[in-house]
Amino acid sequence: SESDPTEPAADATSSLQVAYDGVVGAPATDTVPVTPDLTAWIVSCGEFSTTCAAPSAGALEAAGSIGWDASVCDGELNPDGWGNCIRQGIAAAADVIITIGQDCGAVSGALQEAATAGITTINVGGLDCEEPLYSGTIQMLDGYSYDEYWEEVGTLQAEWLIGKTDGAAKLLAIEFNDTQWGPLIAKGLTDRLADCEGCEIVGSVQLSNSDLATGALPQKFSTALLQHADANAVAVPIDGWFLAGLAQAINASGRSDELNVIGNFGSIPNWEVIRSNGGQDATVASAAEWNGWAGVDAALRVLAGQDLVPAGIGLQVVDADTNLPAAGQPFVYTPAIDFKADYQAIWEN
Amino acid sequence: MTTTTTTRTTTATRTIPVQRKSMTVVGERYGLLILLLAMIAFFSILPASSGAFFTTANLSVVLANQSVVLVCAIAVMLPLITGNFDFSVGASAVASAMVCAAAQAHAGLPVIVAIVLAIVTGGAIGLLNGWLVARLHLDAFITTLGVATAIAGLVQWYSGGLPIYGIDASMISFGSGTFLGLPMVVYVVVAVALAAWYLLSWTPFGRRMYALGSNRRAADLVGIDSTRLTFLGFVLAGSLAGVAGILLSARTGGANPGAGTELLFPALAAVFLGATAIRPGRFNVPGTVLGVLFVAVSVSGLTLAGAQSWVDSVFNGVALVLAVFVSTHLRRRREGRGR
Amino acid sequence: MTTTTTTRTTTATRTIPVQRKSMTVVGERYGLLILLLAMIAFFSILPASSGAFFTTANLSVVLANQSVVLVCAIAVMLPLITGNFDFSVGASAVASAMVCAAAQAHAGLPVIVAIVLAIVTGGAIGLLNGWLVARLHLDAFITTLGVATAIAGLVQWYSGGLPIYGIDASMISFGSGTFLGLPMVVYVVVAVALAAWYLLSWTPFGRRMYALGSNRRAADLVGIDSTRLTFLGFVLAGSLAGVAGILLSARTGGANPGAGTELLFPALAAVFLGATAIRPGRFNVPGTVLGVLFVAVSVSGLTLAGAQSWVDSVFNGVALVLAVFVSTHLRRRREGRGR
Amino acid sequence: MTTEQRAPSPSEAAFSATGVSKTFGHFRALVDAELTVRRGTVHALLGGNGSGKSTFIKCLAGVYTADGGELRIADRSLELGGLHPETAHGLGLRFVHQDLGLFPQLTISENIALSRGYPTRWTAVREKLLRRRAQDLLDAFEIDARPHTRVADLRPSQRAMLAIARALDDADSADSILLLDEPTAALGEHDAQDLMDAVRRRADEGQTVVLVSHRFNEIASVADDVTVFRDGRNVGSAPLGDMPLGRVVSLMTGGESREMPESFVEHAPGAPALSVGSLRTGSCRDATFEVGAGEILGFAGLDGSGHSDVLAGLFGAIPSEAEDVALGGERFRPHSPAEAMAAGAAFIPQDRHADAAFTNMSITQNLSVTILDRIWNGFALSSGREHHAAADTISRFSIRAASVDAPLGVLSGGNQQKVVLGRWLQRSPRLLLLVEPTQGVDVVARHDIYTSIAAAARGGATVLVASSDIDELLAITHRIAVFRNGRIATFLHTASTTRDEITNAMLAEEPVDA
Ligand SMILES: Nc1ncnc2c1ncn2[C@@H]1O[C@H](COP(=O)(O)OP(=O)(O)OP(=O)(O)O)[C@@H](O)[C@H]1O
Ligand SMILES: Nc1ncnc2c1ncn2[C@@H]1O[C@H](COP(=O)(O)OP(=O)(O)OP(=O)(O)O)[C@@H](O)[C@H]1O
Ligand SMILES: [Mg+2]
Ligand SMILES: [Mg+2]
Repeated sequence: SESDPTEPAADATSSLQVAYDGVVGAPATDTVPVTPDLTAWIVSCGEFSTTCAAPSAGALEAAGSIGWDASVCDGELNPDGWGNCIRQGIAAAADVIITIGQDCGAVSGALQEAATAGITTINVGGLDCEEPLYSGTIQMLDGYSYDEYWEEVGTLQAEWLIGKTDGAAKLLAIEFNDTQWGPLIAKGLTDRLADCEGCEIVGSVQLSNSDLATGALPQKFSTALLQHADANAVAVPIDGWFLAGLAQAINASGRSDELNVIGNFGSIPNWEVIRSNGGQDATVASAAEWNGWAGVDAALRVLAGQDLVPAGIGLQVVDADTNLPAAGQPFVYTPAIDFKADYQAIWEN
Repeated sequence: MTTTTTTRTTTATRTIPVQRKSMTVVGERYGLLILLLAMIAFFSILPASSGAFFTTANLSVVLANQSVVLVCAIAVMLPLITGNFDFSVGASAVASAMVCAAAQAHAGLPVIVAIVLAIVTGGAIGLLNGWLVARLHLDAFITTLGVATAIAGLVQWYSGGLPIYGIDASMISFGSGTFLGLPMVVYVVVAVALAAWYLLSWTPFGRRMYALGSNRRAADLVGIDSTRLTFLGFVLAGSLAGVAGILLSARTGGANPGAGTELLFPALAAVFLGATAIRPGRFNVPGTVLGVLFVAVSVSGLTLAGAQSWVDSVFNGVALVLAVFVSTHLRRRREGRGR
Repeated sequence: MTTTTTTRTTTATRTIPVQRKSMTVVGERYGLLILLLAMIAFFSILPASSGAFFTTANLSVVLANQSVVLVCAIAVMLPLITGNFDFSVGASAVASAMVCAAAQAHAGLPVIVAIVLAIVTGGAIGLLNGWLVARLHLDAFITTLGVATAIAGLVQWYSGGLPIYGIDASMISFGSGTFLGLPMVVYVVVAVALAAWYLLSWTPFGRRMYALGSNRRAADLVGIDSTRLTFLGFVLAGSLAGVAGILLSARTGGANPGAGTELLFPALAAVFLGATAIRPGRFNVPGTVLGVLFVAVSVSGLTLAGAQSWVDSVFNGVALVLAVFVSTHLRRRREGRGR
Repeated sequence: MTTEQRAPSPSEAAFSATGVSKTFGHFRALVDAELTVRRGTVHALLGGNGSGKSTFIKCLAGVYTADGGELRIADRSLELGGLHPETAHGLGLRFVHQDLGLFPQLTISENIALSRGYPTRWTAVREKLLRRRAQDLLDAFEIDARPHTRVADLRPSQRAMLAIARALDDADSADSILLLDEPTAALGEHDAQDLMDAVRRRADEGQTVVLVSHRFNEIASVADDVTVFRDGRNVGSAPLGDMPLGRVVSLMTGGESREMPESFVEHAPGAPALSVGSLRTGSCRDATFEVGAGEILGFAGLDGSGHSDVLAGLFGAIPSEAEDVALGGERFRPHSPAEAMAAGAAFIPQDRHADAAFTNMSITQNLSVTILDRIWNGFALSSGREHHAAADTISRFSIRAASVDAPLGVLSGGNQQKVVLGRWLQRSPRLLLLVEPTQGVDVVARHDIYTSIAAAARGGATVLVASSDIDELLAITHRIAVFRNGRIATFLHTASTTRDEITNAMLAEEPVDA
């Protein structure tokens, strides 16, 4: 089920449908032999962050399922930590190192050491360097480059906002430039809104990781909401921010009902925020664990000398009425995809 | 005899600090306040921000968002007054928030119980610190750093890195609601600040804490029970961290795992900044409040002015140094620069 | 006269130290070392980690991974000895790394120039701190906190929050290469540590710094130029932060923006932990090295043992407190309870 | 004031402490020390530096927890090990410790309240009442300062008076017991005498006083009984009458007695070496004088008359102006102590604890800090040289300590003073500036110190001594410059002058210009 970048929908209702359908894929179908008894070293970008921890957990599970000896190293949300973890993996004589959510540029030194040590390195959810240092980098979805994939996130956010506002979205834009993909989401979002004549961007506020570190994040956001009283739409790049105070900031503004708020990633705790109308109304969800499984699959193919195949990890918008998983459950697409079973089917040992 | 008395009077004039209520003294004490007002004036005039800045709505935003930091600042101040760092305040606040949220979301306990548990958690951490530092005489800096690290670990263990959501609706609305036009949390903070201010400035207990901090040797010699005061300092700090945790959980509608540095640093900055104002040279509550507001107002103003996020780091940094410079310089002007 | 001689001889005998090398003294000085060795033994035996732990490969990793923190620790130690906090060391290191990387990746300057620029950057920040604290007599804690905040802002501004990469290959290979089985960076760190140790323990300069930290007024009256020493302390700290920045950029193969707290805190912990060992009661280089290794080894061992990340937070926290307890307790055993 | 005119004191004991022991690590500061004091008497506690007097008193105060010992007081008997400061206070014990227990950064009224308790309404401190009480106290003891003055702004003598006043005024009940640890060390003759009179008066009113002092003539003027400590033991108690100075000294030293010579200076001063032209500094408004090489010039004066600021000013420790000052021919106007040292000057400040002691550094390092250049062997600080130099000084001044590497802070007051002196004398300076050089030093050690000062002078050094102890000035100077209101009132030749002449010169009536 390969789908190309979404066509702008005709009207509001179809916009919503486009958002809910999203873009979906499926794990590859061609088999790959399992190289047995390897040690896998999984470098999480930071166990304190769901978006890092969940894929890492997936990778750990996947590696375990094929009898690999795998362990997770906590990169502690800072690139020096990532580098240290990779090197620790080299010292542990790992055969495979899977990095979750780390751009090559931030760890190039360590990656080169891994390369020299002849270790298979797999890049999940990150960007490789111009002259690639990874043995393999996951492509999320067939037909989508790194840029296109993240822009698609923005596009889907836009579709949902347009649908919810009947084509009259007045967006308070959030600039998040601390990652490669932040600006890409923004691009997808603004490009799509540009095609919607009733829509406009009424203001913007820049939020950064340092704001999270200094605790200024909620205040800045509240202030921006205050300043742009006419905004009726907000798109947030990271679901985690809602529980760092954004959700309550929206409640405190007293405009939770007129504001249409959509996030990104679909982290498990956010289901309840959405269900309880706690400030966040929707999110662009994807299966986090899938990233981990895809990482292991990629590793197997590299070891078997095969070409990598797209992981097929799709994106769908979740809100209180549609696609919302049960409390505490990871996101499964509609129609549901049992990627774990699919992978185990094609991993032959 | 007469001569001695005359010499004495001459010395007396020497020993009485010169013209105490002079402009410089005012400047020295209220320099930070003046800077704050100047900044408020600036942002109220600046076209980019003037619209929304000087409104009660914005005031509420500023106050409400600083509530947690302010309570943490007061918490961290108490051990500092007795001469001990407490690096665990941030972590304790996060841990308490976790307990508070988990008690409701996971254990389904009533709000009041959750609140009590949160304060107990903070208090217990305070007891631990106090025991290690006051009774076992371990170095406060490294000890509390160790405790903070351990707590962060436990938080991560319990939460598995996942935020907790789903606390009682009443608490959520308390965190986001207003009363008489001001956010409800602000009333809690004001109460805490007033209590701390009274305790420190008006009771013998507070005076003894300052004395202990200013000279431990002398404190021992005049029979001040320094062990007890140090211990209490930490316990109070822990309990206040618990209160901060409750506010935090109410403000976030749950609890977010983390090491709490995002609370500790602003708090420390505010406390030290505050020590340059009102009662220059000693940690004091009004100064700390000013310190917190000083940073908060600049963030608010700059955001309204649409400044990039790096700007307020630079702005804050420079402002900190400037504030210290003003009060220090004025104090030296008054005392006369003796070597 | 005879009596005087008798008293003299008696005092002479009395002043001959009573069993100085007693077990407790050894334990007090080398308690941390012993704990470290114990931990190494533990992980070498523990089945889960024994395989990879006690290998030169792992040794190299532990040492190399700590190189930056260790240099930062020594940097932060120098002002501390003169009685001043320097919170800007972490931020300076990051800034220097940025300069070093940008000079090569953006400006295309040769490596050596980039290195010089990085050290100059750190040194300049040190000069600024020194000028503010030593000459203008501003409170070191809040001043350096301000400077650190401002620097972090500038880093954010220049980098736009994104890492810089594409530094010269020679530097990358220096960062990851080994020489005689040890990572090259380690040799730099050893050199820095030895230099600092010599300077502090074996030269009048170092002795005067300790004296200054012990009693500033007394230092003035024995002809120690306290302003100059304080100033130099900060400048040295800044320059060392520059060195740390170079190592950092060599290790990461570029530079990552940030506030540098992930460097500052381990460094501070190591310094204060180190002050409980070797020369108990004062900041010292060997102790600091031990402090850094102590934490590093535990992290390495636990990760190899496949422990979840929360475990090593908890383990570290407890280990810190334990280490302080051991040396403090032993010291009090020897000197007797001060009261 | 001699023994006759005293009321015969009742003989039952006000308190008695027995078997008091205190060990600091391996160092035994007190070994079964015991002390029994008769009610309504002044009991002098004497002993060499480091003999355990202060430790003993701190154990009674509950500041140190004694390893063992029993305190029998008012027909109660307590285990000293568990004694709490509150308990001691409750028993009516009042203390002035050797290092006064003042908070320099805090105001006078705070300092008073911190030891005596705050007046409160509900839980709040009654600020006005607090200030008024403080003012009354200051007036009562003729201390010229205001309640809101920071103690740091007081002169050393004023600080001592404040600490004493605090304790005395707190000792309100008739049977309270005062323990004063070297209260007069920082006081001028005048204040010291006032204090002794006050002590005597209280004893006659029935209170009990334990007085530690190294000034024997002071003891002789008030004490009823005398106890001597040596090496942490009580080596003798007797009524004053049976304890002449000679006996005390021999008990202190454990050797046979040795009396103080009339004067320590036999040699004649040489050619003029230091000439000072109208120097103004601190509270000294004008000082003009010439001193010869090898001459020892004494500075006497009331508190605040500036006699000690002259020395600080000359050393460049405090700002000063002067027409011209020359040392050994060339101009001598140091802007910093470093410059002064380079020119061969040495300075011992008045406030040892604040201005001279590196309390957390070892004795060795405290000594070597002035001779680092000598210890430097071109490559490193030679610990061999360092310890050798230290050992010399330690035995030369018989400094008593557990170990040469013990922190200075744990030394007894007098021993700390000896370290500070040794620090400078080992440089064999050509200009010695000494303020209260022997404060808190025992008679034996003082003998040694006077000898070495005289020796330094004989060796050609010019010595200026500012002291509030007139006997000291008489013992070691050639001439004495008496200060009045910041000016030198007169020069007196030591050989030909008397105590009274000096005192009169200090106190002489004179219209004070505003
Ligand atoms: N806290 C301490 N730790 C270690 N040793 C100590 C401590 N306090 C005192 N001492 C030692 O105990 C001995 C007695 O000290 P103490 O102060 O009682 O002597 P002192 O009789 O008061 O002498 P001085 O007349 O000089 O005041 C000294 O040798 C001192 O070094
Ligand atoms: N550098 C200085 N800066 C400010 N005030 C000073 C300085 N030096 C001395 N004083 C003040 O001058 C006053 C007189 O002190 P000074 O030492 O001159 O009196 P003194 O007669 O020498 O004292 P004593 O008789 O006790 O030795 C004191 O109040 C002191 O605080
Ligand atoms: Mg809504
Ligand atoms: Mg004593």
